[in-house]
Amino acid sequence: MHTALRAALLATLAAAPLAAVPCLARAAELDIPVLVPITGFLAVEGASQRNGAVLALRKPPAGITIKSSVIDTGTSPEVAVNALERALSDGAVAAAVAPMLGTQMLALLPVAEENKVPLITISGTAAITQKHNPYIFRFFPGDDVAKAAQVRYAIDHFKIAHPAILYQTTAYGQSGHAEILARLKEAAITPVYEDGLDVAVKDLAPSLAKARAAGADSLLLQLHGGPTALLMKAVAASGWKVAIIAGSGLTQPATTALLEPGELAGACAETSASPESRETPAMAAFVDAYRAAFDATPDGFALAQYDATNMVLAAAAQGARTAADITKALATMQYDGLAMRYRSDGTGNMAHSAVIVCYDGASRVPRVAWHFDKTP
Amino acid sequence: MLLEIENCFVSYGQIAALRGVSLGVPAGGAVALLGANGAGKSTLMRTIIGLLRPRAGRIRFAGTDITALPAASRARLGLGYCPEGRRVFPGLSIRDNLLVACWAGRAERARRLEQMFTLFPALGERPGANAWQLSGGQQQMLAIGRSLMNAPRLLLLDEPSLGLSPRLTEEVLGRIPQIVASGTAVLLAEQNAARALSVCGHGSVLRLGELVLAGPAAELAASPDIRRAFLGG
Amino acid sequence: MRRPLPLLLLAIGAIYGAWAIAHGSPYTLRVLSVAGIYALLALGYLMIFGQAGALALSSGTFMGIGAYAAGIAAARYGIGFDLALPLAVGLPVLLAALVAIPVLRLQTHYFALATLIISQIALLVATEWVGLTGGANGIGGIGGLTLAGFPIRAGWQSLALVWSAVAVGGWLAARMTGGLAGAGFAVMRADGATARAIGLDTDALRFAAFLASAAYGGFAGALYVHTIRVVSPDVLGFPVMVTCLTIAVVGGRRRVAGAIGGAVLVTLLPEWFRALRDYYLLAYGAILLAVIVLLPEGITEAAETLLARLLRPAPAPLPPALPVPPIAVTRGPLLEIDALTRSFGGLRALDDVSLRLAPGEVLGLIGPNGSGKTTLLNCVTGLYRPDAGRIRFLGADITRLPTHAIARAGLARTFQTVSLVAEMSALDNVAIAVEAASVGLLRALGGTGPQFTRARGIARTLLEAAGAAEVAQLPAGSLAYGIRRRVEIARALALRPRLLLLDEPAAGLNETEQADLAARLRDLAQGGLALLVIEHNMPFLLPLADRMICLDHGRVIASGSPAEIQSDPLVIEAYLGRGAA
Amino acid sequence: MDLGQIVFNLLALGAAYALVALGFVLILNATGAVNFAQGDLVMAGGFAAVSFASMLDWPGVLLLPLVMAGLALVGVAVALVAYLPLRRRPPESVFISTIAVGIIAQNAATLGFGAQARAAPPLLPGGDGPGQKLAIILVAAALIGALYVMFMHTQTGRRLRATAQDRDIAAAIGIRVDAMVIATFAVAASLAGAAGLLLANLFFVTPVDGANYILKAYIAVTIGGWGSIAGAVTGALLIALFEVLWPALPLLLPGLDAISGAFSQTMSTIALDIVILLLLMLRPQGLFGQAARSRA
Repeated sequence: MHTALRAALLATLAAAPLAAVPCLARAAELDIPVLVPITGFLAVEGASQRNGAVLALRKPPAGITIKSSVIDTGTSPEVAVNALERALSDGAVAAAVAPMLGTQMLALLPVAEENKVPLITISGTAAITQKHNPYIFRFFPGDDVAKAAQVRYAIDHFKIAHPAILYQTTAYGQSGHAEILARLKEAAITPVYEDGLDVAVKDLAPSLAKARAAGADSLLLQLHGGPTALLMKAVAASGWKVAIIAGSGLTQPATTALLEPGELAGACAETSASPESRETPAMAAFVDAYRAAFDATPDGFALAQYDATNMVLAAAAQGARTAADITKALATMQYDGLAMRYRSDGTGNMAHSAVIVCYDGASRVPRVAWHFDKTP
Repeated sequence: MLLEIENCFVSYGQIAALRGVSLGVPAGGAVALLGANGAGKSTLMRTIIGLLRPRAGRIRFAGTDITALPAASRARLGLGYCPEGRRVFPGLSIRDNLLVACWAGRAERARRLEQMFTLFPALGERPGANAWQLSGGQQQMLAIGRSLMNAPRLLLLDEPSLGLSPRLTEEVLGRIPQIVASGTAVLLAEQNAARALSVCGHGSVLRLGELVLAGPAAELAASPDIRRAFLGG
Repeated sequence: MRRPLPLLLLAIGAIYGAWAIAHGSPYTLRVLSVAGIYALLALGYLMIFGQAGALALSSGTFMGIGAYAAGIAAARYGIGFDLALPLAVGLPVLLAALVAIPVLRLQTHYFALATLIISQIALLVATEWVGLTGGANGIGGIGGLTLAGFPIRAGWQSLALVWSAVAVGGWLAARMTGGLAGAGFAVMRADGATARAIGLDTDALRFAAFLASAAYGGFAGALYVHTIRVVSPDVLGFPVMVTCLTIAVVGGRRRVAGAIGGAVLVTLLPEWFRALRDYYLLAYGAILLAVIVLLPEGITEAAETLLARLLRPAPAPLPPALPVPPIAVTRGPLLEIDALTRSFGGLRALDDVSLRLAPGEVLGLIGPNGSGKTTLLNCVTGLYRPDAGRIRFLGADITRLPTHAIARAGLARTFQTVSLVAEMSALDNVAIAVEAASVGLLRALGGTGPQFTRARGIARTLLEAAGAAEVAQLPAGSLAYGIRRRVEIARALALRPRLLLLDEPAAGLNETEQADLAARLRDLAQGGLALLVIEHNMPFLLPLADRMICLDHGRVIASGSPAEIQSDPLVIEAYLGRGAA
Repeated sequence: MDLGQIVFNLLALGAAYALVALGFVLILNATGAVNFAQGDLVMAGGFAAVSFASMLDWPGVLLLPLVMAGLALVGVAVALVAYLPLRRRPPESVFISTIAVGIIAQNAATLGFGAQARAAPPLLPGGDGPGQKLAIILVAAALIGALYVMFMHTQTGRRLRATAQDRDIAAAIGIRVDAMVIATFAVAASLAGAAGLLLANLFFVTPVDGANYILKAYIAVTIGGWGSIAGAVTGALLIALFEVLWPALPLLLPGLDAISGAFSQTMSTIALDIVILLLLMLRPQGLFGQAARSRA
């Protein structure tokens, strides 16, 4: 059957490798590729990252044109490395927006170092700034900041003494879990119950009931958005009145959209910033621009990546043109973004503040309850 | 003629299996199809039911040209096929193996089921048993019963005695006169030439894909050519 | 050369590789390196899936374990790629060996599920054992490739190292899937019972293929971790296994060229569509679907068919005929069966059956369908284990011996339905039985060319003796039924048996062929070979048999000379029917 | 949390899994091929429910027939594109063609709906609660029961089973084989659609959910006995048992508190894995599989 068609297909397949990868370099502009997960289980966060970066790149400073393309990194380190190499092959990259998945960042670090290209990311994973790599710049509060805010607020405000911890068995969950445990230990608090949940776990009632039976007075969550919503629903259904202090997964509009306002009542969560709370006029303007551009509500990830990208553009406005210039600028500059003031601590951590937001039960939009600044 | 095959050519890839075979089966008659293994008997059977397509030639059944019809349509026109090697549906019960082959209404289905249990009492003993649990002889009867369930005008029986003990062979072939008497024409492909000719009115002999001899059963049984080739005489 | 495709692919690959090194960007070089790593993984998968025919879902896991072994060695102990290789290859092999004991006997999808579950456990361990593996984050900061202490830089150096490994791995795989071992695999895939009955140790073959797949996976994992420079549970995930399976099926599941070509294609395909932005994976899915629908047997096999049609290669010449080594003649009882019993569920298929067979004797075994005749044959040849009773052959107890050992001891059989490998030539179908004891992956590594040639020479003689010399080079599947019977008997004789078990040898033969077969069997018996013949065809069996036994409901109901059996009322009642009396 | 509640949750989850596994086993029986896109069809069912709900303000129980009909069409398309062209090829070819279909479905869903989780409307108006789970159990049980009756006791069911066992002979007794196969894909996909709606209400739906469901279906069908319908349902319930009951055991048996680590979510997965391996050792043909399908 189809002999001719098969022959044609075979010929195409044989010839196709030769047609791959044409590369034409153009130099008179700033090349800032956006490498984020648009497919896979981190696609929601990746889309926020992309939108934040794209929004910033649309308004470059005067005299500078931007060349940028969005490349999907999926969720595997291999694809992320390919994506960065591909971007590097296409021209002189000034800086790259890099995925928030910690494992991918670990894989990108050596490539960035070999090619001397700065990576700007919002990955919270602690390990990425502990490698003494001068090309990594993290614009989201690391777990040491965010989890400190979460635990501190839980202790000060909710007076927790017997917390239960539910975390995801992913990079995000495990990294945050370790940090939560460390912060609790500092306060001499021992969790009464802990369980690590796979993202595919469906029925959360048993874990919840065990936490309750263990005498927990609060739930500290380190779950992705969907599972956070699932857990909130399960808590509401069980009728258990328990203090919930969640991770940033709860603050994503995609998460709260899954819940009735009543199911959110009283819960609090940490994040870098809560744009939809419109704390400042500038932030409100950002939310409106974002909505107009993407027909979606921005979350803390989008804002952080927006700030990060704008900081690179600010460096360019001050004359930085090459990757080396920008790396140097990012390492030394101080930048006032919408969410906070960013400045490197010497290892690439740029964000040193976090906020706690809380839900009043009437609206899906939280109010900012507390600003936390890590004192060096 | 109920079935008329005209000058049929069938091949598997480069190998010709049937070379210009013409054959007829009269309504209500029984024809024995004889020949060595590889002579093309099964190929002819499969071509008649429509599992193989002839490269050239025509097949007419009850006045209709069925050469281009798919197997399913031929079966519904009144062709019953009992394949070589039985091929009952192993995971279906005896009852379901029979019922599935019937296209009549519910009441008629039930009636024919009873008919089959009368024709083959062994099948009626455990109608709920799965077909794979049956012995070879029982499976052969089930396969014949299945091919009769749609009350075919012509029954194609391909090597029903293969692998059966002498006693079971006798039982199975012994049913054929009954089937013919009930008005169903039969085309019987069979190794056991003497026995086949004893239950059929006519016989045809295939050799290397060609029809070499045809005539009344009695004449063929007495023919020295046939005796030499098949009857060991 | 008889196989132009590998050469053609090699040429295309060399040109493309040279182009990539000369003009390719680091990105191209890296993607091609990754393709090479997947090629190694797929070469291992070729052994267990393509050759041994077992749907293993653990190859991705073996690669992952190799990656973790090398990654942990590098990150924790500073051991480089080359020094960690023994560990990265050895650990998956060790795991495969341990897992094989309970898992490898499972069939088809049950085997697939078991290997899948083991993969899931490995993934959970890697995720949860944070202290060792770094948990879900994995371990970063792993150095690049090294060789004998020298760093291999990313780019063309890595590409050269990876593809050198692919070349060596491909050559080894070609050895292990060609020659005697390849023919052994083909018999085993076609029908496991037949393979064992001609003396192939299929368990050992499958075990070796499983271990080989683990070794290739581990090696690929070590390369992977030093190329990607991070190891995380991602490498143990199911998507890696799906990629591996896709490579095998798209490339062509039995060909070395298929594993390599498939890996290159499947790795590059999504990259080619990058320009489509958000739609690139959609396009990848659509193209994958188109490829499998248009080239369902894989690209290499489709290309081979196409080339064969264009070039029409001539078949290999027949080897010179060699004499069949003689069989030692023995005296005394050959086969002694005592009180054999075997049940299936509640049904007693064999009930206290005893019989004796002397050298050169022809014993006819008759009985109604389902009376236990084939079950008896299966017990004697070790395909079934009897529940009770004892079988002795040449004075040795063989009751619990595996089938292949029984076959090698000199007990051969044929099957009710002829079971030759359809696509293999008649000659090779017989030759593989001549050298069945030499089939093994380790031996294959050393090369089996001379042995195979010798075996073909002996097989030619056997085919000539069986009256099937003229069809030696034709695929067995294309032969007429009667000829296939002869080839099957020649294959049984290739084991140089003392006893030949025949299951309905005359079924489907015409009178002339039956007479011819009877004459040949009588000659064999006069030469000292004992025969046990199951047959419904009385005119064939009666003159052939020295003695006969009739089974009914698993019990011996009559035994004696053919004349005695014919007039035995029990036999007439149960088997022959009144008409025959 | 008492035993009744646990059993309730278990049955609701198990019933939804059973629908997924059932669709898988139907296609397996009809074609001998593994439909790797079955999990993605569940995901598609979830999104179909989400998009129908955005257009019609109906409760799930009324959307269910719509979703099932819509997915039946998808099933027909899958049969035409990914199965029929390969029907005379080794089954592994269909693995890959359906994997490709899954990739297409997953990325089409991402493009059409975005990556974020969505919730399907509840079966009955009035939100969550035990009534919701009871409704799910009843709907799933009704579908499974109807399917069983259709399969075992109607002419259509007999023809489907006959087609599954021997295509040529089925054709030779008058069955239009390709039509039967297409019908099977339609039924299987509509079951996946029903499961998708139920699961998307209880646990949301995202474009990447398919992989998880196909693994569950594969495990359920294999452990139950390749091709057995009763086995598929049992296997699905076994999986739900370990997902729901195992982690809850310390609540039921307080004595187990001392080893509560053995009842974490991760350990429940490992416990299920070990049980599956042990089952395979003891019954290499699965729970309901038949050891022999032939007789000497």
